[in-house]
Amino acid sequence: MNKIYLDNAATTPVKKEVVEAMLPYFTENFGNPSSVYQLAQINKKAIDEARETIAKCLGANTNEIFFTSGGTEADNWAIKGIAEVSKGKGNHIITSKIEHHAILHTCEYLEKQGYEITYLDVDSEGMVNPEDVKRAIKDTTILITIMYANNEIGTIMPISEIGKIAKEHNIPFHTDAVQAIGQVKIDVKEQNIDLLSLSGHKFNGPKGIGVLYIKRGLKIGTFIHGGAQERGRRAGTENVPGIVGLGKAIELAYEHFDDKVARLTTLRDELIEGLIRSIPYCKLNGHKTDRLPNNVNIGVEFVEGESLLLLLDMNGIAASSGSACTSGSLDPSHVLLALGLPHEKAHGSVRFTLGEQTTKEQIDFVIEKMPPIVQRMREMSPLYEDFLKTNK
Amino acid sequence: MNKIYLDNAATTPVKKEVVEAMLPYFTENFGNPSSVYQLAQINKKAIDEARETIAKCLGANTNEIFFTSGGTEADNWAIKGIAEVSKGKGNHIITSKIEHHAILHTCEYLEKQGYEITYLDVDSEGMVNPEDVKRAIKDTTILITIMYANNEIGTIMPISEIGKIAKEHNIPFHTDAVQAIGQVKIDVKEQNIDLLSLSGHKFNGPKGIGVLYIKRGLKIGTFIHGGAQERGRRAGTENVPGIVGLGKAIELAYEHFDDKVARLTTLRDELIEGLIRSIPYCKLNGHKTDRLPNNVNIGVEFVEGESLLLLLDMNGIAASSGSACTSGSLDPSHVLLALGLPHEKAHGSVRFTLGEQTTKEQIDFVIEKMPPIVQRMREMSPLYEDFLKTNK
Amino acid sequence: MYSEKVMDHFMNPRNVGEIEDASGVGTVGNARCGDIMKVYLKIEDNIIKDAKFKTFGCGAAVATSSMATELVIGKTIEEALKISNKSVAEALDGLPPVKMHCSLLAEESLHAALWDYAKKNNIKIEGLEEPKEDIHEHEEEAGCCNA
Amino acid sequence: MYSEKVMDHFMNPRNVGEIEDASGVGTVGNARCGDIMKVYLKIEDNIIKDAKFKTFGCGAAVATSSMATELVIGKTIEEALKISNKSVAEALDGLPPVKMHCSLLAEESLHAALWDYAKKNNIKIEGLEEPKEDIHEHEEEAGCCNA
Ligand SMILES: Cc1ncc(COP(=O)(O)O)c(C=O)c1O
Ligand SMILES: Cc1ncc(COP(=O)(O)O)c(C=O)c1O
Repeated sequence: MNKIYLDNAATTPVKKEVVEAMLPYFTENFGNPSSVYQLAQINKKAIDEARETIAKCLGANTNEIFFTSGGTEADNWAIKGIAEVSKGKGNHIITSKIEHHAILHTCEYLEKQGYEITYLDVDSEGMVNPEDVKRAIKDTTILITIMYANNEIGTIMPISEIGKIAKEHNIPFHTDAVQAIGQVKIDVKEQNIDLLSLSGHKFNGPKGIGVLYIKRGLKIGTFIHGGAQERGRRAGTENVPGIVGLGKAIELAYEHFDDKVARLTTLRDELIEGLIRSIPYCKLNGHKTDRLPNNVNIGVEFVEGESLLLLLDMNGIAASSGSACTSGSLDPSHVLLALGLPHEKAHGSVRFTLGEQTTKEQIDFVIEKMPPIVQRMREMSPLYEDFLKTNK
Repeated sequence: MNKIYLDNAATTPVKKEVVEAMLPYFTENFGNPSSVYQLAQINKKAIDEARETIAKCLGANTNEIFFTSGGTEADNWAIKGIAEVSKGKGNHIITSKIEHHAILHTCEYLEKQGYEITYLDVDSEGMVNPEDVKRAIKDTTILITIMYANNEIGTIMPISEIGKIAKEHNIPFHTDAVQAIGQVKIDVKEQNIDLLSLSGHKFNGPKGIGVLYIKRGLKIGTFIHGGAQERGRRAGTENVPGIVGLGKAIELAYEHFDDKVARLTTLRDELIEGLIRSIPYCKLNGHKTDRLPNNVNIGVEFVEGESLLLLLDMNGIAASSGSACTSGSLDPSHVLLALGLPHEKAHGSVRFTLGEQTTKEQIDFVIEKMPPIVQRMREMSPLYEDFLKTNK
Repeated sequence: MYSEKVMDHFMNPRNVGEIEDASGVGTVGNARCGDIMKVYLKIEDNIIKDAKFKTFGCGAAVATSSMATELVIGKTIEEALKISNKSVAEALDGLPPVKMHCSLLAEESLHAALWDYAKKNNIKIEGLEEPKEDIHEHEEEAGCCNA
Repeated sequence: MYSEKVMDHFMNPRNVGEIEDASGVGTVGNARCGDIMKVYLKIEDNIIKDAKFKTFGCGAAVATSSMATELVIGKTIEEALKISNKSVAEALDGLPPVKMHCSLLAEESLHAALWDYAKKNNIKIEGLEEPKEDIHEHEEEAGCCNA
C-alpha cells in the first residue's frame, strides 16, 4: 500500500543530506567541543557553522543563537527565564488561547507560582488581534508570547504588528516559530522579535534539537545550569550531530524558498477545495490565506477524529486530529474550541500537513478516499442519525 | 600520526552498532510517537524497548525511566524538581564539593532563591564520608545528592551507605551516575537510590540524550512543561533516534561487563604505575582502588595543564586537564582544590580516561611520550627553576 | 496501540445499525468527550434476540460497541447484566489503559437499553440501576477521556 | 583554537632560558591563575641586547612570552615600552578572547623587568609604572582566567 505521510506538522522525515551531514559526528568527529585537542576543535567549528547558518536564516547574529533540546525546551526557557529576571518588575504575561502546550502549560505553571497570565481570545479563524495585545498590556507586563503560526490550523499571526507594539511598550516579545520555520520568512530584527523558538524535526531535521534566539542584551535567566557550554547560558555537552543536522536542515529549507512555498500552497488549496467539494457538512478550520502553505484542517461533522485517522491509516494515509500530542488522550483540541467550535465538531476535525515529499498524486488520492470513509463513519454515527431525523 | 583518544570521560565515540540501530529512525521510522497511525506505533515500541533495557540495567521498572536531553538536564530536573515540591517541608540540600557543575551550579542557583546547601568536604582521595552525610542532615533536609563516581579523579563514592542513611531519614537520594554507567554495577533498589542521572554519550551512545530514573511514587515537580510525552512528566517530541541509540549503547555496555572492567582496570593500573615510575614529582589524584576502571589522573608538579595537553595532542594523544568543561576557561579544577591541592598543583594535572577502544600499545605509547614532554615543560618553568634553586 | 481483535472489530464492526421496533434503546456518553454510544435491543421471552448499535467515538469505542452487542445476543437479561466493561475489554484482547473508559461506555449503554426496556414494560430487573445521564460527569478530574 | 603562529611559538618557543647576569628580571602572574611569566633582559646603552623567559602557563602564555621577547630584542627601552599586549597578540595573528589576558601578562612582565633594571641602576624610565604585585588582583570578578 502506498504510504502517504500528511502529518508534517507533527514531525518530518530527516532528509538524506541531513543524515549524511550528521554521520561523521557520531563516530569520527565525536570529541567534546569544550576540549583543547584538535579532535574537539573540528566539532567546535561545526557548531559555529551551524549557528551561523541559522542566524543568517533568521536575520540574527550568531551570538544570539542558543541550542536547546527542542522547541519545548526553548519555549520553557523563554518564558521561565524572563519571569525569573523580571521579579521586581512585574508578573504579568500576555499569550493567546491557541498556543502550543509547551507555552500554555508553562504559563499555567507560572500562574500557580503567582504570575498573572492573560490568555487572549482569537477570532473564528484563529487570529490574534494586535489591538487586543495592546489593550492587555499593563504596567506589570513582563512578556508577550504569541506563536508565529498555529500548529493545528496553520493560521499565521500578525507578528510584525505585535512586535511593534511590544517594542513601543518596551516589553520583551517571544514567538514560538516552531511551525513557521521554512514556510514563512522571518526577520527577527525587522519584526522586533526578542525571543524565538524553533525545533529541528519540523523542517526535515533531527528530533531532540532546537534553538532559542535571544536578542543581544536581553536579560534572561538560565534554564539549565551546569557547564559553560553555549557561552555559559545553556549547560550540557553539545549534541553535535543534532546541531550539525539542524544547521543542514535549515540551509536546505531555505533553498528555493519561494518555489517551495508556491508549490505547497497550490497543493494545499487543491486539497482544501477537493475535500470541501466532495464531502457535505464540512468546512475549513483556520484562515483561508494567512495560513501555513502546508496546512489543511477540515472540520467534518458527525464523525470522530481518531476513528477517521484509523481508517485513513488503513488506506495508507497518515494524518492527525488536532495536534499529535493530544491525539493520544483525545481531549478535544483547545485550539478548535478557542475558535468557537462546539465539542462534537472539535472532535471531528482532521489535519493534513504537507511536506516536501508530498505529490499531486497523493493529494488526489486523499480527495478520492476521504468521502467514502466519512460516509461510512456517518452511517454508524448516532449524531448523524439524529441530524437526519431532525432535518427530514 | 596515531590518534590515541584518552578522554572518554569527556565523551566517547558512538559505536557502529549504535549508529546502525539509530539510522532507521531518522528517515524511515520517523513518525511522531504520540500519533495514532502505524508509522508512529513503530517508534513508540522502539522507545518502550529502550526504556526496558535501561530499566533492566539499573534494576528499575520501566515506568521509572524518563528520557531527558542529557545528564545536565537530568541533574537540573532532579534537584529543582525536588526543591519545588518540598516547599512547605524544608529548604536544605546536602551535596559534596566535588560534584559536576550540573549539580553545583544548580545548587548555587537554588541558594540564591533562599535554599540552604551543605557542600560536604571530601578526603584527600576525593571520598565523601557517609558519617558526614548523616551529621549534615537536618529537619529541613529535602534532598541528598552525591555523585556515583567523580568525573575528574574517578573516585567511587560509598553510594550504598549514603542510600541507607537517606532511607533511614526518609530523605530522597539522588546520584549523578553519569560517569559510573557501564563501569560500575548499579542497583537502584538495593542501593536505595530514589533519583539517578545518566547520559548516553559517556558510554558510546549519542550526545543529547539522557535519563532521569525516578523511583515510583516519589513526588517531583515537572521541569519541562508542554505536551504529554513521558507520561506527562517531560514534555517535548521524543528524540527517537537518540533514545534508540541510548538503549543500544547501554545494552552493549552491559555485555561482558566483568571482562571489560577487568581489562580496563589492568590497563589503568599499568598507565598509573608507568607514569609514576618514569616521571619524578608526580602522583595519582583520587583513590587507588575505589576508582573507575577507566580513570587515570596524575598530578605533575611544575607544569601547567593546558600546555601539557597541547603537547600531548601534538603527539597524537587526546587527554584532559580536569573536566572538559573547565579546560576551556582553565579555572583551576574545583575537584582538585577540594582534595586539598594547592593551586599550582591543581593546574598541573592531567587526566587520561580509557575506553573500550584503548589498547595496551596506546598505554605504552603514552608512558613513553610523557616523560620527555614533562621534562621539556619543566625546563621552561619558573616554578621548577625556583624549586631546583631552593633544593640545591 | 490496539490489539488485532480491536482493529478487526473497528474495521468490520458487527451489528451496526438500528432496530426499528426495538424493545429498549440506550444512549450514553457525550460529545464533549467525543464518545456517544447508542444501543438497540430486541428482547423476547427474557432473551436478547438482537442488538444493534451506532457509535460516535474513537476506535476503541467502536470496537467495544461491536463486541458488546456480539456478546449480548442470545443471552438472557440476567446473563447480559453480567457483561462488565472488563469482560468486553478482555474479549477484545485488552485495551490501552487510556481507552479503558470506552469499555465502561459499552457496559453503560447496554444497561441503559435494558433500563429503557424495563421502564417500557413496567418491570424491575434485579441489580440494574438507573443509568446516569452522563457517565463522564464524575470523571471530570481525571480529564475527559483519560479515565 | 590557536592561530598557526601561536602554535609555532608554543611548539618552538624563542628565547627560553635564563640570563645569568641579567640587567633586569621581572616576574608576574600567580600560580592561582595558572600563569607565571619570568622575563630576563640584558640591556646595554639603553638597548635591549637580549631577552629570555621562563613561563608556567597555557599555550597562549608560552607563545606570548616567546613573541614578546622576540619583539623586544634590539629595541631601545622607549621602543620596548610601546610594546603593548595588543601588539603582542597582533604579532601572533590574534588570540582567542578568553586568552587575551595572557598577552597582558607578557606586557606586564616586560615592564616588571624594565622596572627592575631601572631600580638597580637608580634611573627613572619615563612612562613606566611600578608593577602590581599580581596583575590578576583586580580581575577577581571576571573569574581567574576569563579576563
Ligand atoms: C559527573 C557528570 N555529571 C553530569 C555531566 C553532564 O552530562 P551531559 O554532558 O550529558 O549533560 C557530566 C559530563 O559532562 C558528568 O561527567
Ligand atoms: C507550535 C509548536 N510549539 C512547540 C512545539 C514543541 O516542539 P518540540 O516537539 O521540538 O519540543 C511544537 C511541536 O511539537 C509546536 O508545533
